[in-house]
Amino acid sequence: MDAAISTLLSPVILFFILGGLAGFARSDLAIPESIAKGMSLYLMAAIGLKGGVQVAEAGFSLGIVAALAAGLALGFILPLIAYPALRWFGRLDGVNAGAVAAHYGSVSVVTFVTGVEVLTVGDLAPAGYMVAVLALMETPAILVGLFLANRSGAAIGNGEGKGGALWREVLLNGSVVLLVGSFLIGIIAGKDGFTPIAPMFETAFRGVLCLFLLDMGLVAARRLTQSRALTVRLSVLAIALPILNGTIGALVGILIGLDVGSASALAILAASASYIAVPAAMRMALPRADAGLYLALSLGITFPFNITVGIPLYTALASWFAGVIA
Amino acid sequence: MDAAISTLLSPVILFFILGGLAGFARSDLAIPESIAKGMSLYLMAAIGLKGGVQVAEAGFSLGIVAALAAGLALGFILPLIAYPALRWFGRLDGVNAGAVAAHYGSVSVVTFVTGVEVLTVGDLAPAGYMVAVLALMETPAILVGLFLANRSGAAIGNGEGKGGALWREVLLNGSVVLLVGSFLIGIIAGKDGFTPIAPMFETAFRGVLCLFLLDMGLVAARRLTQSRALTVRLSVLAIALPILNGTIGALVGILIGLDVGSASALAILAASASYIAVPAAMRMALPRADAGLYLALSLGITFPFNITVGIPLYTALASWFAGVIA
Amino acid sequence: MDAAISTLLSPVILFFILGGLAGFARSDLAIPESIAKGMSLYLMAAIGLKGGVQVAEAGFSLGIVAALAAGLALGFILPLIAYPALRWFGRLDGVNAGAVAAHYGSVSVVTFVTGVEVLTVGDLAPAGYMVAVLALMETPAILVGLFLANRSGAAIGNGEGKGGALWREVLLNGSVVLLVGSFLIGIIAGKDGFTPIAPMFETAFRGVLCLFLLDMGLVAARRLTQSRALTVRLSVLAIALPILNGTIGALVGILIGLDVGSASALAILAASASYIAVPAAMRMALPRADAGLYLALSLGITFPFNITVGIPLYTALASWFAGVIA
Amino acid sequence: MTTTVRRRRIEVLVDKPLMSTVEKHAELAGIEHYTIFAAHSGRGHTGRWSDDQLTGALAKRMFLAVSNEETSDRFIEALTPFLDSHGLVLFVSNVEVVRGERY
Amino acid sequence: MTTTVRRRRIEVLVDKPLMSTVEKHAELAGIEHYTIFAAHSGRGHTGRWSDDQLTGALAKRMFLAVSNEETSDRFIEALTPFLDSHGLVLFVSNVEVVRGERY
Amino acid sequence: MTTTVRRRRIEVLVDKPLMSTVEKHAELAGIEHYTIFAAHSGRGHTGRWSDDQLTGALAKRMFLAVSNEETSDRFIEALTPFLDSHGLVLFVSNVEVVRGERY
Ligand SMILES: Nc1ncnc2c1ncn2[C@@H]1O[C@H](COP(=O)(O)O)[C@@H](O)[C@H]1O
Ligand SMILES: Nc1ncnc2c1ncn2[C@@H]1O[C@H](COP(=O)(O)O)[C@@H](O)[C@H]1O
Ligand SMILES: Nc1ncnc2c1ncn2[C@@H]1O[C@H](COP(=O)(O)O)[C@@H](O)[C@H]1O
Ligand code: NA
Ligand code: NA
Ligand code: NA
Repeated sequence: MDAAISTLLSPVILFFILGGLAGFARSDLAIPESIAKGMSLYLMAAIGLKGGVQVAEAGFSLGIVAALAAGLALGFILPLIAYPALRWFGRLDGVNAGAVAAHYGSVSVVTFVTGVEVLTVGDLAPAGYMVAVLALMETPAILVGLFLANRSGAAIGNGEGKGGALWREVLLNGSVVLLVGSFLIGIIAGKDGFTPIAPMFETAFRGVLCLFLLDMGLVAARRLTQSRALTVRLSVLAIALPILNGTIGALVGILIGLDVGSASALAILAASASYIAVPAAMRMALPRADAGLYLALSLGITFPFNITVGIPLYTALASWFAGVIA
Repeated sequence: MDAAISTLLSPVILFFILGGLAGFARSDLAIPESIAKGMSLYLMAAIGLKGGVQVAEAGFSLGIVAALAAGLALGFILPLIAYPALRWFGRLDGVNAGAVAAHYGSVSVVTFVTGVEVLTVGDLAPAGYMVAVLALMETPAILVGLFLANRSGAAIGNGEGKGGALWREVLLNGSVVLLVGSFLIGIIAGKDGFTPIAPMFETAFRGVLCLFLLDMGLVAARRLTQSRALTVRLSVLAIALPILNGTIGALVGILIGLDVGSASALAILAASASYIAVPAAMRMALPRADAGLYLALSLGITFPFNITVGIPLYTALASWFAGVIA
Repeated sequence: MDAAISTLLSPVILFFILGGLAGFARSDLAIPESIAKGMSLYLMAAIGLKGGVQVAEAGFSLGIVAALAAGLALGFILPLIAYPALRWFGRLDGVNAGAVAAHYGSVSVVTFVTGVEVLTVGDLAPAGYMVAVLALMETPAILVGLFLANRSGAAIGNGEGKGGALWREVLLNGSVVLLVGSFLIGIIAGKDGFTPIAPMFETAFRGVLCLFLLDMGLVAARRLTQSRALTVRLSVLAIALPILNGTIGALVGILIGLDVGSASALAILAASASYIAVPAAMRMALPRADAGLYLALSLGITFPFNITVGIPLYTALASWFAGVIA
Repeated sequence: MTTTVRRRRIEVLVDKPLMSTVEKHAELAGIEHYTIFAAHSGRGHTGRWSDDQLTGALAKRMFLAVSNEETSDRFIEALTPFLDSHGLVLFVSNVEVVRGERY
Repeated sequence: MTTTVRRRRIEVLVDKPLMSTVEKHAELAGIEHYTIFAAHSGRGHTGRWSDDQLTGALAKRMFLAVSNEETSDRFIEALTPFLDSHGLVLFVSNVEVVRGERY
Repeated sequence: MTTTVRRRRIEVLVDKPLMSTVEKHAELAGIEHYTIFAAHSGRGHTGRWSDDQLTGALAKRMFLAVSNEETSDRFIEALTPFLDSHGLVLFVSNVEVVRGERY
């Protein structure tokens, strides 16, 4: 409880809340899009590098393989849970349900980054290889979501978009490439190679995260107020799905033997919903799905929920599962 | 005198001069708009945070109330002095005189930030709560300026713009929200919460200020050369008004018992002219006023004057008043 | 050899390779243009400042004059070598040969910056005044290239563009102004003035360079794949010219008595091809020249070659010449 | 050949801080779909301007909507009082569209 | 006076991630030269949108090409099947150009 | 109904570094008011391009002015010699404006 409150009162989260309040009050506060994009790329490069350096230090372990396998499995399974909930409880058509399910099966880099910050402050720093799990979990859900949308009869873009462009979007998505690339650079460079660039990627990290979350608060509020298709039922799902997925993630993490910090990180990944890789792929493959809707759900509701309530919740669950099982 | 020269030779000011020279020579040197905007937001967040942390350290004091009240009063009174000068000496019509008066009654964040830097180097660091005074002084002059313009018969945008949008612009202006928000975050986080983000908001501060002032130099030169409505009389006022306002500010600051540093900061606020909050509000409420003109005066003349000559001048005045009164 | 491999494995170069690979694979990874431009300006300001501070420390020396004179001479002579090669071996017409020759006679700031990083790590830090040589070498080749193109009968823009705008572009080019300006500010401020802004301009430098080279890798790959006019012959020249120019530069540097580090820096300058100042000037003065072509050569081939292979090669050459002559 | 029908293309150049007025009247007049572009720079009766995101006071936007004659007339009528006070610049022209029922 | 000839101006509003479809069909139809503009924001059947570079999913582009009647008809024909599925907005109008042989 | 009059809409696609030539001739021809837009990317005879702010050499702008027939003819005439040498792309079309005396 105390931990949850101290999380809420850290500048990182307070800036997010400031952004959200400003957005709801329709203040004209706005961070230029290119700056926000730049900060987002910076955060990915930094988290990738740091994860790689940690793996270079810690060396290879069986835990890595187990975590990667678990992440991959979650990426394929979670959308299969979300889809029926979105169709029958959320009353979405097949195309939109498939598109939204893909978002919830995939992951949000910034939710992960914020979670790692919070866990590290609470002495539960997850293993460096969780960055690789993050990267691996970005794409499987896209494939499952498209499969589900197609089964429901959505001719994907008139046969267009199925081709190379879509596959490139899915597999060579910018955030995947940057995460994996920086991770590998971190492994190659190791601690010695990282030291000269550490002031940029480590010391400045939290400050940048503050400003980025300020923007995310603004964006989340805008998404929420601008969408037309948001219903109460869907809003309920945008909170229920991350709780369910986070619980599954925490449980799986503990069961495969991860430490509490890493299991919490896996829970945060499972609970988080994509807002970079998946929206771009859906726009290309399912142009008829309502982009305003899936962004309102993932960015407008799930993201703020995870940042403020979810992260401490999933951490508590992981600790509890660890206690029960031990 | 020595202090004035060492101020002029600090990299921060030299970059401003470099920008100004490049602008006048019509070099194609240009900093992307979004980068300039990003740096401006960064400076506001940083000054707000640092002010808040200082207030959290120093605790509440009666000086805060006195300074806030003085700032508020100056915000309402200064445009009432500027308006007749602009109308009769400056020969502006009522709408333009009201618009320009609002600029001189309000404040410039970057002039303040630069002033705080210079004062801090000279061991006259103003109190942290001056950031709150800065935020409070942004808006009153807008209301007074609009009142004056309206009295002169300017139908404000055909009855449009008087509504919610204008009030939102005035009260929830991005810079006010960011300054006040970061100030509050600084108070809540305190020194301990600030430490992890200090590398971003404290260590990098002066370097960013250098690059930002480089851009301001370029922008100031462009504003000055592109305006068509600038007259000698108006240019005289763009230097006389800050001197007058700065003198009033320094005197008021000393009279209400502020230390020399804080009184100098109040003088700098009074002398500075807005170039963010007020232009946006004027464009909305007084679309017939000449934006090129008010930006040429506030950004093209007053800002450079304050940065190079004004800051040391107002500091000297505040010290002198303090000596006379003590 | 070892040094060359450790250069290739430093994060700075690895990020460049990552960008190149992502670009060739047509990943949608992209750094916003304004961020890239901002980083480029930052790198120029930082290298200028640091050079100036070093000169302020080291004082004036005859080496400075010799290096400046050598740089100026190279700027005039190198395009005269490149032009016939481009015309007869490369089979370009006069206008395009002149435009490309100007690029190879001028310099690339980022190649220089990367070279200085690599040299510094290898304990061969060049003298601070090499920044002044860099600035001086930006423009002469533009004049020579235009002269060559004109001789071949290219009516420059119908008599337009010959006027003030072109001269301003050439002499007051943004990168020249920023480099020279920051260099002078560094000299004026000296070590004491630089200390407060050092966290921004020194500590963060390598980290920014990493991200900037990531973008350069993406840009280089795009230039290479989008150009239509690239031939095998021209590609050969885009590698042969920098080797030739670098060899000349290393030899000249050693002959005029520079230390190995500074001679290597002169070689790197000679070998590098401009992609900022010269393309902008050519677009203005020789609008019929193919911009896609000269950017493909300088950015798509020569830049990557220099960053990965050239820098260690020219350094080895300079060391070898120094040994032979000593 | 794909059949096309004639519709009206309305363009309005407007200061960024005044765009909400144009949008409000568009929606009142029944223009539900429109697109906005950012202008880069220009020249008007007060001289040269260019969008600096810093002050925001000089930014201009281009409002673009394609609609049928009736709706577009209603919109133009509604905007006419603001042409002078808000410094709007309004152009109308003809375009052909496929699937005319959507406009 | 400079002589001008009539050509067709084709404009297509398209989501950024779907631009490649438009470009492909332009090139197939024989439109070799075109220019693309970035839209800033707008309003459509799913409400207000504005380009945030972060998700990229809401960005829109304007494709612009001037070409002769024949080529433009071929292009419009080729795009018609995508108007609905890809949410394309397509306008055609007349322009006059100098050096008509280039278009 | 608001009365409108016919005016000419002139658009010129031009490389960023050559814009000053277009502006100079616009002002000489009597075009005092104009607006400039930034292009995002495109395709021409040398292949695909996109504006990278870094080199600046590939950036393109769209110059837009609405004016009366006489002024626009004068402007087109003045630009014709540069169409080839500067790679300008120039379109003219008809628009209707309110308050025609302003154009
Ligand atoms: N006839 C026109 N053609 C294109 N743009 C115009 C025209 N008239 C005005 N503008 C734009 O609208 C702005 C304001 O116009 P004005 O109110 O005449 O100063 C100018 O700076 C131009 O960018
Ligand atoms: N008639 C129109 N005029 C201008 N822009 C339009 C028009 N119809 C659609 N758009 C743009 O295309 C986007 C998608 O349109 P829609 O498919 O109707 O939601 C909208 O958000 C607008 O930006
Ligand atoms: N007919 C056209 N329609 C639209 N844009 C064009 C057209 N012709 C040329 N352009 C633009 O102008 C640039 C230069 O054209 P070009 O001189 O033909 O290479 C191209 O890259 C396009 O962006
Ligand atoms: Na998930
Ligand atoms: Na003031
Ligand atoms: Na060179």
